[in-house]
Amino acid sequence: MKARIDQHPILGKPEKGRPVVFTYNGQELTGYEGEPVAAALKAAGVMVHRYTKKQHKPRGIFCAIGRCTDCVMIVDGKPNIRTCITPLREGMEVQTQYGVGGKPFAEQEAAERKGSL
Amino acid sequence: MNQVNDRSRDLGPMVPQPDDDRIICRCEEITKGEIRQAVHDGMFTLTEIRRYLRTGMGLCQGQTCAKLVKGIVARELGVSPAELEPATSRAPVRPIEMRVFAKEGKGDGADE
Amino acid sequence: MKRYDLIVIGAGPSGLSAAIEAAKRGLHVAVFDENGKPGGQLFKQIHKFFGSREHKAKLRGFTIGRQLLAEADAAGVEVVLNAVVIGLYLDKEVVVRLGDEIRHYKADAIIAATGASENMVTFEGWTLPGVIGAGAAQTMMNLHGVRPGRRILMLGSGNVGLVVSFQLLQCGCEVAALVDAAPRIGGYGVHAAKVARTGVPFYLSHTIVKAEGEDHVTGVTIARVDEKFQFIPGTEKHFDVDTICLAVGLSPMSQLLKMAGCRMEDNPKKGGQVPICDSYGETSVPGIFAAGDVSGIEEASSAMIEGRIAGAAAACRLGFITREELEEASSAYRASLSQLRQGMFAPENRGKLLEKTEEGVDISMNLLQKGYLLDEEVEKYPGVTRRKGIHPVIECSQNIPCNPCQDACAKGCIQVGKKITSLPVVDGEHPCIGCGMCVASCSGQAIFLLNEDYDETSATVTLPWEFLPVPEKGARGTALGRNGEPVCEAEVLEVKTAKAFDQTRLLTMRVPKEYAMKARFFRAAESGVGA
Amino acid sequence: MELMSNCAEVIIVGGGVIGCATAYYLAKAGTSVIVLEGSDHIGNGGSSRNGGGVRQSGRDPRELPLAMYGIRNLWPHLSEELETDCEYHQDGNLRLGKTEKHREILEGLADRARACGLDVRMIDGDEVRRINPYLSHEVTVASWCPTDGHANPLTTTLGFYKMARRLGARFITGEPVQELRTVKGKIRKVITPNHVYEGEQVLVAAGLHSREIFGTVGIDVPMDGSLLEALVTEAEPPMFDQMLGTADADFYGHQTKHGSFVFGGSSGLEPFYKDNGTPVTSSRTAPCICRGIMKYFPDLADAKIVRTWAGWSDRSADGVPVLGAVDEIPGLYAACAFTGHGFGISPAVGDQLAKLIRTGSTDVDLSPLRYDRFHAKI
Repeated sequence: MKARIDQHPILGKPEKGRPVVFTYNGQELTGYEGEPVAAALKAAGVMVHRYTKKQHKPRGIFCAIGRCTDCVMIVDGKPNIRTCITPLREGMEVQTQYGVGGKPFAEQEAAERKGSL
Repeated sequence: MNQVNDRSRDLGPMVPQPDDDRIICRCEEITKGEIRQAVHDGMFTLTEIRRYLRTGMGLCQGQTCAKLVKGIVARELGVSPAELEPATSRAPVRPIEMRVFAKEGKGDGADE
Repeated sequence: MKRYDLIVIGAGPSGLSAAIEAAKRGLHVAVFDENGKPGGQLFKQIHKFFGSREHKAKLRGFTIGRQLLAEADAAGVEVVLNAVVIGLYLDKEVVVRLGDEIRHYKADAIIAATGASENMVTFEGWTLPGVIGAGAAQTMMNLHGVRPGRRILMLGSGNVGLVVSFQLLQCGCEVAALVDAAPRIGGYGVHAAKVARTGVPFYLSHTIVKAEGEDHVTGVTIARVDEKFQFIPGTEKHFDVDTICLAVGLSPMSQLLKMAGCRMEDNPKKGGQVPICDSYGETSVPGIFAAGDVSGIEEASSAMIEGRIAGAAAACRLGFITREELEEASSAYRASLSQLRQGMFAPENRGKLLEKTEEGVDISMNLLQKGYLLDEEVEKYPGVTRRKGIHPVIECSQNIPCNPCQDACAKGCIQVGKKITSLPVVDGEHPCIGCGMCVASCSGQAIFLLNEDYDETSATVTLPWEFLPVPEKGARGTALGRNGEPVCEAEVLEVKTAKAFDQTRLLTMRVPKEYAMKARFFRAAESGVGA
Repeated sequence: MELMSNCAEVIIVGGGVIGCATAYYLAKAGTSVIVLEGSDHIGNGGSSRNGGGVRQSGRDPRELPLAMYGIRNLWPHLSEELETDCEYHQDGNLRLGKTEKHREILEGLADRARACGLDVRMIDGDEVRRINPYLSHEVTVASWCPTDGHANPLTTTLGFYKMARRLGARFITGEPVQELRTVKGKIRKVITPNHVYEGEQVLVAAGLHSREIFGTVGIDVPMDGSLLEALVTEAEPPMFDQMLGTADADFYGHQTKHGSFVFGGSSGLEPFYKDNGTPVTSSRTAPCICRGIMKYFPDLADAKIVRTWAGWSDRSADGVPVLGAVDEIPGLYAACAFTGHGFGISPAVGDQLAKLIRTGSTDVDLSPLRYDRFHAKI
């Protein structure tokens, strides 16, 4: 079963913007312009949006309306972007967020160790 | 408001529970056990819990966990959740970038 | 500073209704909504609404949303989208984020119609990706055209849980089970029945032990709970699911009102922290009103009326109408509102176990526990009768405020009467012409057309169909009972569509005569729904 | 429930950081204490609404010794002592300037502080940016005090409370004190709408309310209120550890351990703000603070504000607190009028007041902060 609904018994064919290409952790994906980044990621099968700061646990879409802020990611270099209410644009760079950073924790820790030397 | 609240009230010992390690505040990753311990440390109001532990102080400002925290604190204190005053609501009710907050538009018409 | 007569916060059902009512009376009104689309939750509501004609019953939520928007437009309401109200300050000042700046506005009256937010429950693994709110599921599937998952477990049997489960089925997801810690289903029995007949099992007095999976949900374990909601060891059941959907109630989103200094109360009957309001929705701060879920959780139909009352009251406060005109308008709205607040699901009956309907018929405990009426009890209800030729069978067994079936029958064959919570009665005196309007207009999908004398050996059952694919005429498959279990073979004779049916198709299947009162759903030989 | 006595050796009026700290040091020394807090929450006034500076530089020489005493003797081990992470960082304070006028202000402050023995020096823009590379090139001068820092006022206040409570100090919230009364010429009774408490000594540390409470025994402390505001951002990656302020007092603040930035500032209209019964923010102040911050930290433009708040500051007539014994009424002590900079010195105030109450003497000379120091100008 695909994640995208092509035809709905009540709503018919979903209205979508034009297809656009964006990147997710450097990998090219296609979504529709104007739909939430989170919807495009969900359609592409991406479940994990970020790993938490303290416990390094995965998080994804939870409320989908911009309240819970669980789905935040790094978008175009900026952390803590609520992907469920951020419209997708051509060429957007979307990255998994680790704590508040864009690099996996091991790399962040290595960089910190280097910095403190 | 302004209910006399004696903080030396005996709550009995803090008895560990099997789900004490469960995350309650998703933003700040605060567990049920931490909340329960805070009550035993004297934090009897939701405002104090919030200031002491940061529950509800993260990105979502408690929109997800407020009711859950309230339930846990009420149980620990042995009162009804309705007796606990929720923490104050403050602007901005949605996170807002500094550059946006800093820019005050003319405000002479919403559609311009 | 830009000043309006009235600023409404939230363009959902109550906010739009309030704005319309005020603007019609000459107020200069702006509605601010943080979303890119107006209508609040209405555009996610793809089911037909309950109530009567004046409550916009039998219209789908999104249709009501479109009507309200058109009405607002005609009344001259300024609806401003992507307008995030970030604060409600002293002296009725509203600060709004618009694009990359903020704006300060003042108004002589403010109506907060900010709606509700979802409650959550915790269990082991509840933070895993794949555990989502029911609202999130609705948003993804009905607004963004993306399925929330493949196989889903729903927690919560209130109307939201039931309606969203059905919507998940409609968009092609599988619902593995519907679970609730309460011993009885919280929502309307008809909503439960339409889910149950597709084969979704209900587990009442059960709740989630844990969500399983490393990086995202791969399964879930539930277990039975005792009266104190403690797990009973040994009752665990596992389901392979990729999504767990939480529908455990709503809380008023009243932060702005609290910030504005309105007196608040914690009222469990209203779902949480609400402003203390008078009967027009005015809070303790003169000129600040609340309408809809923010002042107490109810259905959208009630929210619309509360909005109308608050809008008229704001008009009166600002001198656009007289007190008498307000009384006249609001007394009609109050009457309409009190109709919606009657019946088994009335606020005062919340949490009560009612054993009899208003008519004195036993309420089905099986419906409350399993989601469907038993074959042997269905004929107790006044809408279920047997007679020669084609006739409606109305499996409506609870007093809920709803009467479109009565309006739908041009022949007067269906009677609800003056009290809209009464169970519909099928009147044998009047002929049924088999038009199917009642089937399509029943918001609870509880009406079937039966012809028990189709031929020597078979009967026909006509049922509402809102799934894809639509079975072809001549398709063969299995008829399912109210509990979703196969009961007999079935053949599709006809699938009717009509504009008046509003996207509901009428599927007529032929079944052996003896199953006419049992067969309530169709599963094509190779199909998905209910599989 | 067991009825507890309403008598103690010391009654403290006000459950803010000053009241909690004093209660802690008293309880630690074995003195019995009752703390009465008028609001529903411990630390509900300025204690939970300030910017968290633990600073010596920029202080008036009259209170500087107290600040230096605390930083030398108390702050370094406070987290351990209170079994609470007070998030104390001693990474210096930069007081920033952009103009010649700013330089003059900063030099004046630095000279006075050096005269009291504090290590604080003037540095140029380049050195400022070596210390904090995120500061904009508009910054051309700063004073630098390496021994200053910041801490978390919320956890510090509640940490003092937690430990004082654990040591037996009795705290009661929702008990607004209406009146003090003397018995036979000595302070004795503390009256609330619900109860009468009795103590041999009474400390009034009730912020702005102190004035009306002192008024009931005929003492006046000249002060007024100013509604100050602060804001906090979402958590950001770690950027810098210093406490910051400006010559112009546009804003002050720091990055917390949690990653969020806490900044305070002013719009200039503070003395004229009103509230609706609880301190509320003005719609004009936070935008103004944001503009101030962005001039110094262009990189923070995208940081999201998650919360703003306001708090009444108890401003004294001459800008420094009123501390010590109220000689006219034996047994009565004052700790109020902190004028928006009480948090950093709160452990020292608590420690010294406890000593004063118990022994009659202090390590730091509190006499410049006496309650009766205010005189007409001619």
